[in-house]
Amino acid sequence: MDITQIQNRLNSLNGWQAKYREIMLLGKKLPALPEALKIEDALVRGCESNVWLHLDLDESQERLVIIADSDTRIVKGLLAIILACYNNLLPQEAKQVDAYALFEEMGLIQHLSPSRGNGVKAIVERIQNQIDAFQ
Amino acid sequence: MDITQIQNRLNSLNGWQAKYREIMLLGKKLPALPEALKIEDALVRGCESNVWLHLDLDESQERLVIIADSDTRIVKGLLAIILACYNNLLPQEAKQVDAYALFEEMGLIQHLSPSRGNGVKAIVERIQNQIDAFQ
Amino acid sequence: MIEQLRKDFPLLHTHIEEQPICYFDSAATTQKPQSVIDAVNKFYQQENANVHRGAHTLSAAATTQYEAVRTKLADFLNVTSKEIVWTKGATDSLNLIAAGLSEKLSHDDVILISPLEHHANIVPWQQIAQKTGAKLEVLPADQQGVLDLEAAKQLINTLKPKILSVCHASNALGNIHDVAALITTAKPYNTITIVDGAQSLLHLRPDLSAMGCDFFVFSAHKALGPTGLGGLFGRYELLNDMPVYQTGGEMIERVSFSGTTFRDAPGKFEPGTPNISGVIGFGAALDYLNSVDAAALSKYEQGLYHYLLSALKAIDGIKVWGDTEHNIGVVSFTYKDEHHFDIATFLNTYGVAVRSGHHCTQPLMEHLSLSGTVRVSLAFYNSYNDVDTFIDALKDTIDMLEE
Amino acid sequence: MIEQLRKDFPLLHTHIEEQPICYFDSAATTQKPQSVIDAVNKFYQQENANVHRGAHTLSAAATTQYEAVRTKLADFLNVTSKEIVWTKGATDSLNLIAAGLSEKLSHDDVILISPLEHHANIVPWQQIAQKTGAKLEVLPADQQGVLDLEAAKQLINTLKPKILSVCHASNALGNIHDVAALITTAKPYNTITIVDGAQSLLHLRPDLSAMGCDFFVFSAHKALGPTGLGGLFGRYELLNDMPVYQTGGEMIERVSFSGTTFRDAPGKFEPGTPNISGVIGFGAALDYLNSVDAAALSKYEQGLYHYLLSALKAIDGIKVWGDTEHNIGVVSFTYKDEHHFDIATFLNTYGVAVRSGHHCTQPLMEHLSLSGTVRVSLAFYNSYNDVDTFIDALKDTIDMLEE
Ligand SMILES: Cc1ncc(COP(=O)(O)O)c(C=O)c1O
Ligand SMILES: Cc1ncc(COP(=O)(O)O)c(C=O)c1O
Repeated sequence: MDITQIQNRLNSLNGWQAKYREIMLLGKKLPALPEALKIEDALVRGCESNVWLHLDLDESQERLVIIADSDTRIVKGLLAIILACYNNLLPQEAKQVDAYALFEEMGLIQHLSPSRGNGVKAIVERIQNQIDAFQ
Repeated sequence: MDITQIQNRLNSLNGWQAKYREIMLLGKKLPALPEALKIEDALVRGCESNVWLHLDLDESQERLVIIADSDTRIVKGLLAIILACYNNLLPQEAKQVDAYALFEEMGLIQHLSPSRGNGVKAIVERIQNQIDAFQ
Repeated sequence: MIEQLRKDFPLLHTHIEEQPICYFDSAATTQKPQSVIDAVNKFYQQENANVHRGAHTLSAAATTQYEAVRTKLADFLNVTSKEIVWTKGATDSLNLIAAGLSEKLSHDDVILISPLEHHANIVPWQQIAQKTGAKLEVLPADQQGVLDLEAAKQLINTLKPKILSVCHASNALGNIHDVAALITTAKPYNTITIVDGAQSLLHLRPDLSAMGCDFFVFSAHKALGPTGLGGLFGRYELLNDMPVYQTGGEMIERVSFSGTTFRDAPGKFEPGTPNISGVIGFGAALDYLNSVDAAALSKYEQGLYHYLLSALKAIDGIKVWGDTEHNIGVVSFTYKDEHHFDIATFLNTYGVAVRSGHHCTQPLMEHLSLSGTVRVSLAFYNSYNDVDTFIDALKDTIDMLEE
Repeated sequence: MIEQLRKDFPLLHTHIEEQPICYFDSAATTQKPQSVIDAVNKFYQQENANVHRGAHTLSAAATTQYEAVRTKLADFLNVTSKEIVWTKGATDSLNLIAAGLSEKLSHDDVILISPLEHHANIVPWQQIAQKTGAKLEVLPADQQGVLDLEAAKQLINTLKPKILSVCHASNALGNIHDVAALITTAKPYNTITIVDGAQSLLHLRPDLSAMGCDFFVFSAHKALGPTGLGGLFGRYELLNDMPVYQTGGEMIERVSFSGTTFRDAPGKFEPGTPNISGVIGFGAALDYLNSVDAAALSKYEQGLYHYLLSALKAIDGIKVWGDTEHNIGVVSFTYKDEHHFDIATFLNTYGVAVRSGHHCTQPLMEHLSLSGTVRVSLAFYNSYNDVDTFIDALKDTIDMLEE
C-alpha cells in the first residue's frame, strides 16, 4: 500500500479499535530489523518505546531507503506509515514531505498520548536531519 | 469589675464590634507595665504580639498578684480578663480555674484567629506553671 | 453497597472511546468523591484566604480548617498532629527526609531499601549516598518480585543499616510488605525507619503507632484527595531535630539580615503558602474514609482482586507478577512476549484504563527482566462488571495480537 | 466594567461579620473567578488522571492539557515553554534556584538582594551564603522604604554580584522596582539575575524577554489561580545547566541501582506527580487574564489606588509607607503609635479584610523601625464602594481608639 492507500484505508475505518488494528497489521508487514542492526546509534531519542531507524540511498544512490523497527506493534505500525511517506523518494522530494502533519490530518496525533506524539515527531525529525546530511 | 461582671457585660453586648470595644476598654483600665519590667524573661512565648507577665504573691504571701501588659490594646484587654480570673486567688484556688475554657465559653477563642487563641492558651499555661513553681 | 458508593465518584460515570470507563489506574491516582470536589469548590467560593497570617475572619477560618485537617490525619494515622508535615506529595516528602537525615550519614553507613521501591524512594537516597559516601544496599527478592522476609531480616542484622526505607505496598506489583517485622528487626541497631505509604494509606489504613516507624510518607491524590498535596509523619524528636529544608515565610521565628531563627516542627518544614484547598479537600477525603465501613470495603476489594486474578490466570499465556497472597489489589501482568504498551492501547479502545510500562520502578523491572507490565490497579469503587469488561476486552486484544 | 467582572468572583459576594466583605488582602492571595473554580471542578469530575505515564485516553488528555498550560504561560510571559518549570509556589521556586546556583558560588562571591524582599527571597540566600561562604549584600533604600535606584546601580557596579535577586513589586509596600534597569546594570558582570514576580504577575504582566532576567518566580494563587502551584522561568541554558533539585519519578531518563540519568529541563526539575488540577485551574486563570482588557484594568486599578491614597492621607495621624508613585496598588499604613493588629481587628468587624503585621518582610520593618503595618492590597475586582466602606470603618476605628 502506498501512503494514499493507507490514508484512505484508515479514514474508512470506524472507531479506534479498528484503526489501531489496521495500524498493527501494517506493522506486521514491515520486515523485522536484524538484531545486529538494533544498535545504540540507530535508536531514536525521544520515543517512549525503542525505535531503531536506518536511512540510506539505494544502489543508484538516488532514492531513499529507510528501514526501521520497534519493540511495540503499534509503534511499528506507525513506522510503516512514516516509511510509506518517505521510502523511494528523492531526498529533495522527501524534504517537502511532512509526515507529522499527515498524522495530524488523520487525527492520529490527537489520539496518541502526548509522548507518543512526540515520538512520531522525533522520528520525522531524525529522518529529515539525516536527509540534510546527505545533501 | 470581677470576672463574672466582665462575663455578663460581654455576653450582653451584641456583635463583635461592641465586644472588641469593651475588651479594649478593659485593657485601658489595666495599668501599664513600667518599661523596666518589660524584660525578656517576662515575655510569654507563643503570642503573636508582645505579652509581658509577672506573677508573685502579695505581701501576706498568700494571694496571687499578676501584672501584665501587651503592645496591642485588644490583647491587653484579653489580659485584663485573664487577670480578673486569677488575681487575688490563693494558688490552690487558681489551680482550679481554667481561663482558657472561660474564653471558649464566651465564644472568644472561636472568634480570635487561631494564633491569638494559642496566645491565650500560652498565657494561661504560663500562669499555671508559675503557680506550680510556688507550691 | 458498592453500587451506592460508585455514585459518589462522578468520573466513574464518564466514557472513554464512547464506552463506559473502567478505571483501573487507581495506583497512579484515585478518583475523587463528590464531597472532596465540593469541599474544594466551597473553599474557593466562600472561604478562600491565605492561612496563618490574618487578623481577618476569612484567614482565621481558613487557618482553623487547615489545622483541623492536620489533626484529622494525625487521628487517622494514630499519631499526634505536630508530627504531621504537609508537602506537595510523597516525592517531596521523601526528598525532605533524605535531605534532613543526610547530616547523620557518613562514609560506610548503610541505607537499605527494597528492590520494589518507586523511583521516589530510590533516587533521593542515591543522591544522598553520593553526597555522604554512604552505601545504598538492596533487600533480596525472588524471581516473582516478592521480598524474601527471612533473608531481609538477616540482611538487616548483618548490615545494621543507619536508614531503612521500604514501601508498605508496591505500586508496581501491589505486594504488601510486613514493614512492622522489618522495623522490629532494625530497632536494636537504632536504624531510622521510613515507610513509603503512597500505596497503603488508602488500602491498608496503617496505624503508625502500632507499626513503629520513624517516618511515613504519602500523597493525597492516591487516597481520594486533591493533587499537589502530600505529607509525612515524623516521630517528633527526630522530626524536630532535622535541619530546615526549604526556607521562606511562615517557617521562621525571626528574620534579620544578621541572622534568622526558625520555628519548631512542623512549622519549620512548611515555608510559603501551602496548598490550602488541597488540604481542605483532603480533609473531606478523610471524612469520606471515616464514614465508610473500612473492614467491609477491604473485604470487597480483596474479593474483587481474587476474582480478577482467577479470570486472568485462566487465560493461556498470561503471567501475573508479584505476591498474590498479600496484595492491595494491583495486578501486574505480561502476555507472552507482547509489549505492554500494545495491550494497554487496545484495552483503552474498550474503555479500559490501565497503565503500562515500568511504573517508575525500573530496577524492579530489571530484576524481573521485563521492559514493563500491564498494571490493573483496583480500588473499592471498581465493580465486578468492570472486571468482566476488562477480561472480555483482554481476550479480544489477545485474539487480535495472535491474528 | 468592574461591576460586571466582580460577578465572576463568588467570594466577593460573601459576608464577614454579617457585613458584605471588602476583600483587601489580594497580595496574600487573590480571589478566583468562577471559571477557574469550574476548571478544577471539571477536571476532577470528568478528566482526572495522572499525567505523563498513560496509555489511556484520560491520562493522555490530562497530559495534553497540563502541557498546554505550560505553553500558555510561556506565551503570557513571552518566553518558550521548555523554560517553564512548575513548582508548588514562589517559595519552592526560589529554593530550587538557590540550591541550583549554589555550586556556582564560592567564598567572596556576592549575592545582592533588596531590603524590601519577602522572607522567601532572603532566607534561601542566607542559607546558601552560609553553605558557600558567599556574602549576602543589600541594596540601599530610604526612610520611606523606597529603593534608591541610582545608589543601587552604583552598588551593583561596585560589588559586581554573582547573583542579583530582587522583587518586581514589594508585597509589603507595593513599590514597583525598575528591575530592567538593575538587570542592564548587572549584565556586564555576568550576574545571574532573578526576579521575584510573586506580586507582579497579576498587576504588571511582565514581558520577560524585554525584562532580560535569567530567572523569574511566581505563585499561581496570587494571580487568580489555585493554591499549591507556582513556577519559574529560567533562561534555558542556565536552567538546564543547573543540577537536579528534588529527585524521583518522571524526572529520570533511566534508573538502576548502579546509577541514574536525568531528563533535560524542564522535566528534570519536576519529579513526582505534579499539581495537575492546579495547573489546569491556572490555565483558566490565564484565559481569564487574556480575555480582559489589561490596559483598562490597570488604569482602573491605578485610579482606585490613588482614590484610596488621598482618602487615607486626608486622615490626621495616618502615615503611608513606600513608593506611592510606582505602586501595584498596595497601601501600607500606620496610625500614630497604634498597633496594626488592633486596627485590623476592628476593621474586620466592619467586613473589611486587611492584613496586619510584618508581611514576611521583617528586615524591611526593621529598616523602617516598625513592628508592622496595616496593609490594604487592591486588585482590579475591588470597587470604589469597597474603598468608601474601608475609609468609614477606619474613621470609626480611630474614634474608638481615641476614646
Ligand atoms: C514578593 C513575594 N515573594 C514571595 C512570596 C512567597 O509566595 P508563596 O507563599 O506563594 O510561596 C510572596 C508571598 O507572600 C511574595 O509576596
Ligand atoms: C510507592 C510509591 N511511592 C512514591 C510515589 C510518588 O508519589 P507522587 O508521585 O505522588 O509524589 C508513588 C506514586 O506513584 C508510589 O506509588
